[in-house]
Amino acid sequence: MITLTHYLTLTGILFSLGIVGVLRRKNLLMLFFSTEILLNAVNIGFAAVSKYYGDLSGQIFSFFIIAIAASEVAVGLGLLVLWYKRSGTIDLDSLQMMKG
Amino acid sequence: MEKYLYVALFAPVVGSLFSLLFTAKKKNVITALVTSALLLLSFVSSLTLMFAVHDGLTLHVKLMDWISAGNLNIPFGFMVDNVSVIMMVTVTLVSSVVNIYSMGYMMHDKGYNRFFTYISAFVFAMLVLVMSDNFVGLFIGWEGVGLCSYLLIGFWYEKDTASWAGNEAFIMNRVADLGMLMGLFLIYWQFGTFDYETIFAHAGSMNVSVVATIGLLLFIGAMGKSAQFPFHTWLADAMEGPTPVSALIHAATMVTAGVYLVIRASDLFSLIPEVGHIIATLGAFVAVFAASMALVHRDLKKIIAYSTLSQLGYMFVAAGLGAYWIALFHLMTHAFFKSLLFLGAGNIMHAMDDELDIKKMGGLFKVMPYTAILMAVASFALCGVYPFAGFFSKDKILEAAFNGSNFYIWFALFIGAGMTAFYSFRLIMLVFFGDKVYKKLGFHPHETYPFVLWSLLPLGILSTIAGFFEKPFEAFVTRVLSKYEFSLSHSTEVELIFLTSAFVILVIVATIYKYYKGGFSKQIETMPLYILLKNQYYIPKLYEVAIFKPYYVLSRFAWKQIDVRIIDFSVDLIAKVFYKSGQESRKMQSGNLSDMLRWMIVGTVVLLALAIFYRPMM
Amino acid sequence: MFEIIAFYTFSILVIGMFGIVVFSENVLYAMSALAGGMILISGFYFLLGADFLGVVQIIVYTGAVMALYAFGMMFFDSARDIKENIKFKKIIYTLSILSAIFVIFILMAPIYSTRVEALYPTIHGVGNVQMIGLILFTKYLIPFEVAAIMLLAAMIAGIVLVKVKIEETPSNIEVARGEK
Amino acid sequence: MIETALIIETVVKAVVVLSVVAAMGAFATFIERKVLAFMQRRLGPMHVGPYGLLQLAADGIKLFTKEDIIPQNTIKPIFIIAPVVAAASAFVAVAAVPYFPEFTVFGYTVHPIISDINVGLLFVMGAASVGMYGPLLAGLSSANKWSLIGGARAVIQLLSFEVVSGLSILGPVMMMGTLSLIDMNDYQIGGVSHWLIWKQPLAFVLFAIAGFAETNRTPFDLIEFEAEVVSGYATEYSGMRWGLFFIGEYANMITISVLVSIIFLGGYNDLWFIPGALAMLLKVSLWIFLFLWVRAAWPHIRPDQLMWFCWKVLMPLSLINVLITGIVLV
Repeated sequence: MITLTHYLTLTGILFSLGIVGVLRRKNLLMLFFSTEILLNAVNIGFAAVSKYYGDLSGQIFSFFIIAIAASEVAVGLGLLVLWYKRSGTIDLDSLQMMKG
Repeated sequence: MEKYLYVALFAPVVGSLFSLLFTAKKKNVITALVTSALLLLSFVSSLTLMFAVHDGLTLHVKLMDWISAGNLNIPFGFMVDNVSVIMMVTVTLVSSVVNIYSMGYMMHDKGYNRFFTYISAFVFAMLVLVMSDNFVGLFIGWEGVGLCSYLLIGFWYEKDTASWAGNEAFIMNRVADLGMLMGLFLIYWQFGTFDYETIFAHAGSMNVSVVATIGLLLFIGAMGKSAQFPFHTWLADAMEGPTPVSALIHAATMVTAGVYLVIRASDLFSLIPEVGHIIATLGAFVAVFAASMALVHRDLKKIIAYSTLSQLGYMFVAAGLGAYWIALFHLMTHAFFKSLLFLGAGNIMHAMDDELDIKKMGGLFKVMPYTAILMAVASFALCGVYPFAGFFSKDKILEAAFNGSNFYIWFALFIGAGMTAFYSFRLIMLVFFGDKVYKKLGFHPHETYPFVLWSLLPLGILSTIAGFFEKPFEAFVTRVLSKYEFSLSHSTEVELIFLTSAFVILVIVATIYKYYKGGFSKQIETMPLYILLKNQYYIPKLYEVAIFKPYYVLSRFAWKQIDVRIIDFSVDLIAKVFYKSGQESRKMQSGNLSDMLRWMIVGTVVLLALAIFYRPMM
Repeated sequence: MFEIIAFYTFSILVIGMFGIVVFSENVLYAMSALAGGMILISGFYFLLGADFLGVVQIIVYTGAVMALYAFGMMFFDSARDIKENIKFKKIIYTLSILSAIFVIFILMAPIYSTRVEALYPTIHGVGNVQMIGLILFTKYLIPFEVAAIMLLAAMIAGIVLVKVKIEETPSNIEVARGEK
Repeated sequence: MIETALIIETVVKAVVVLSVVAAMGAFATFIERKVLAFMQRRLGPMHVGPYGLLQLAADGIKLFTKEDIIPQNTIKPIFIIAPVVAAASAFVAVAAVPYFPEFTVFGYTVHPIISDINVGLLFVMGAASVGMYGPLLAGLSSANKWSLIGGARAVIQLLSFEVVSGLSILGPVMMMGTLSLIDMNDYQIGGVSHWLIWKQPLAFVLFAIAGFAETNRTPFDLIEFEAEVVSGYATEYSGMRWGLFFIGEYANMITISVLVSIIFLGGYNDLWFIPGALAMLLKVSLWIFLFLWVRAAWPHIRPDQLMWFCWKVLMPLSLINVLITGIVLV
């Protein structure tokens, strides 16, 4: 029988995979990908909790997260294209203008 | 009638605030005109109040609750009674005259507008001091006049001596104020209030030793403000300020605040005649002590300053012996003739390009006769020659001393009167008569502006005739103050008056004769007594050696050892820790998104760990 | 039985896919794997009875989000292998594993709590879509509207950002590349 | 046991549907050539078999036996996967589509749908949207400019018209209150007058146009327009891989036809005297003929015209449609 623990463990694993990506990646596009992984991991968690507690709020939250992901892509990709037009690269190390 | 009180009190502060707006601007006559007009308005209001008080009115005004904390409740209250109205009239009159005089005297000064700001502020503070119906209000005014005095002494702050003198006056007053503050605390502790009426009503039922302590402590404050020994050194140095300031503050008004305090608290002091005796003794001592220093001094203004000191001593004698109305009377007449004397000295300084050495003058009568006449009048009044004002007030003090069988005090005052006569006419003779020394030195003296002279006229008249108001004055103020009963027989009184007057006139004549003949020889300046007097009994030296030097060493030690080594070091250490840690942690801010994310995750991990492992104490 | 098999299959596949996304040198691999992972995640939703969520997952994530990324990739010409300068690998992995352990620990916490009560319980016999519609348009109406506005704003922002014309002066590029 | 039966039934249905759709897709290519030929006053394929009927088999054999070329510099795994994705997504889409009414075989009731999920319509659209990954991945992995441009065009076109088709279908969905295709079919059970086309004519037109675009049919066939981008994303493909793209495209065409029939044209309900199954076949055939007819009759449009048409004409219209539907319903 698959319990909530299974799903939450899966969520945790996926989330940490996302974190690895976020930390490891230097390509901005890949960074976005990793962010999507994080969001999806959380989504699974929400859906699972929703199922096992018989409460639909979890699914609603997932919808909102999906909406946020969509907005993030629209704006993020726009910025990325802009940056690429300016600098000709999407390497993260090119973004160092805020050096302390 | 209340509105007159408000006008009298707040007209100066309005003038002060008005001219404050111009302090950073160029010289503007309008400030002087406005402040003069407002001071005159204040004077007129005070006069109106005086007539009202004469008709039996006593005003009590509570402006607002000022301090309310726990049991402590201090209203912002004012009182106009027979004593304070006399002070109000005196203060506003003299200050009006001085203000108008200053329009001429300060004509070419850079700080023209600033000067009038200070003067009006001083008048306001003085009025608060005089009119307050409780000790805290008095103390506020007390400190206010102290502040204005400091500002005005150091008016020419570019000069080292002026700023030094300002600081000296301020610090000396602070030292004495400590005594006063302690007195106030004691009052509150014992009486639970600061209100005059309550305190005086209950003073009789208090332990005498407590009242004596309070009286002594208050007197210490009075000593500081009135420059009594040993706090006297600041007054002579205060002459660094502009001359009108010396006339107003350091002769006529502020320095008499100490006397006023004793008079105001007369109900308290009359319970403790022993303390009064101490006051009188000290006053007699200062009267002679200061006069002796005036004998040999060559500085025009300092002579008058020492004269002021000695006259303050007279007032304290009267106040200490319980003759409060006489003290107040002398205070008032003294205010008239001493400010006149100072303002005349100001004219001379003006004419002599700020030269103060009287040995360098001489024969000025020809150039500035009106000033000479006014100063002669003032000198006669000071010496107590009939029919001038001083005769009535000063001789009354001598009588009072004799009356209390305090013959040594009387004798001291008697000698002091002789000295007064000598130094006054030494000054007159050296300045206005004799050889025209100034010509050799290349001065071109001239009489001052007519309106300035006209402004001095009221003071001259009052110096002459004020004495004739003795009886009405006594009747007026003794409604509030206790009466002083003379137990001398009429013949003794007449004999005393005759003796004193004769002595004074003799001295005057002798002085005039001596100086007419060419004065003393140079030899006298090598006499030990002369040198002792010239050096003011070495008291400033003593202060320097006994107080300044050790304090300087102590301060230096505190600076070098405690401040730099310990406090600065610890403060620097804190700063350095932050600086270094900032320098180190700056590397975190590489501006690289990866690094930022890494730190973010570190933070997340820490927070998660906290959420898991931290259990708040239940 | 069926559920267990499906769960483990999907889990392994999704973890594998996302692993490719995270560790692959090739952006195209990563993108394809991510798209595949998204579709597979919708499988979890179907398993959990959240049909609507599953379909939305496919349409929005796979159909729109990933397509946009792919389109962006065409812009950047980054289909080829990219060199990434990765430092402090140990720190990265330590941090990730630590956070994973902690997150799992925290996520497991509700299991021990019996106090949780459903605010919007599922009603038997009513379809998933209807239920979601019911809740979305009653309790969550305002968040829903806000999300709609947010999406609109994001869309406009995206269009405006991409349309911005940049004067490509050499200094501009140098600054951007951090050469100055 | 029921579970096992269900699995067996599902597998059988899947195999049947897969093979039938694949066969229909293949057959559609033959039909297309023939119809186009007749419209252009030609004969079309005539040599292989009677009326060239076996041309279909010949093409199949040719595609299967052709050399499988994978050019250099391609990203191999993606290059290989891309056509599979294209075909698979097209076939997955049909999983939630019903074709015929229920019928009984040997006392066992068969539902002619592989999986009756209650969000069937959305599922079909989702699967169709996944279909864009075929061209996309092909274009990205081919290491060829024409491929890349073709892929980009595919993505843009599919993304844009998905919006239109989704919005246009919203009106009918609001009226019927369901996302299940079976329920939609049942909604129109009362005959021709109950067809949704009469209630949602604008939605019908919009969905049809969007359908043309999503299947890359003329006049929106910019993706593979030879004069501009050679063969688009399929430039580097040959043999069976190319064939998979081809089959996927035709399977999509069939799916769209079925969808239009079910949503707007009364579905598999009995039509006058014609039984439901046959009626459905007729409708789908009609639609496929329409696809071909348009291809023969219309020139194709420029890419900018396409986008303009999509975002400035179709999308506002579909929004207005939704709005009007909402007002009418309320």
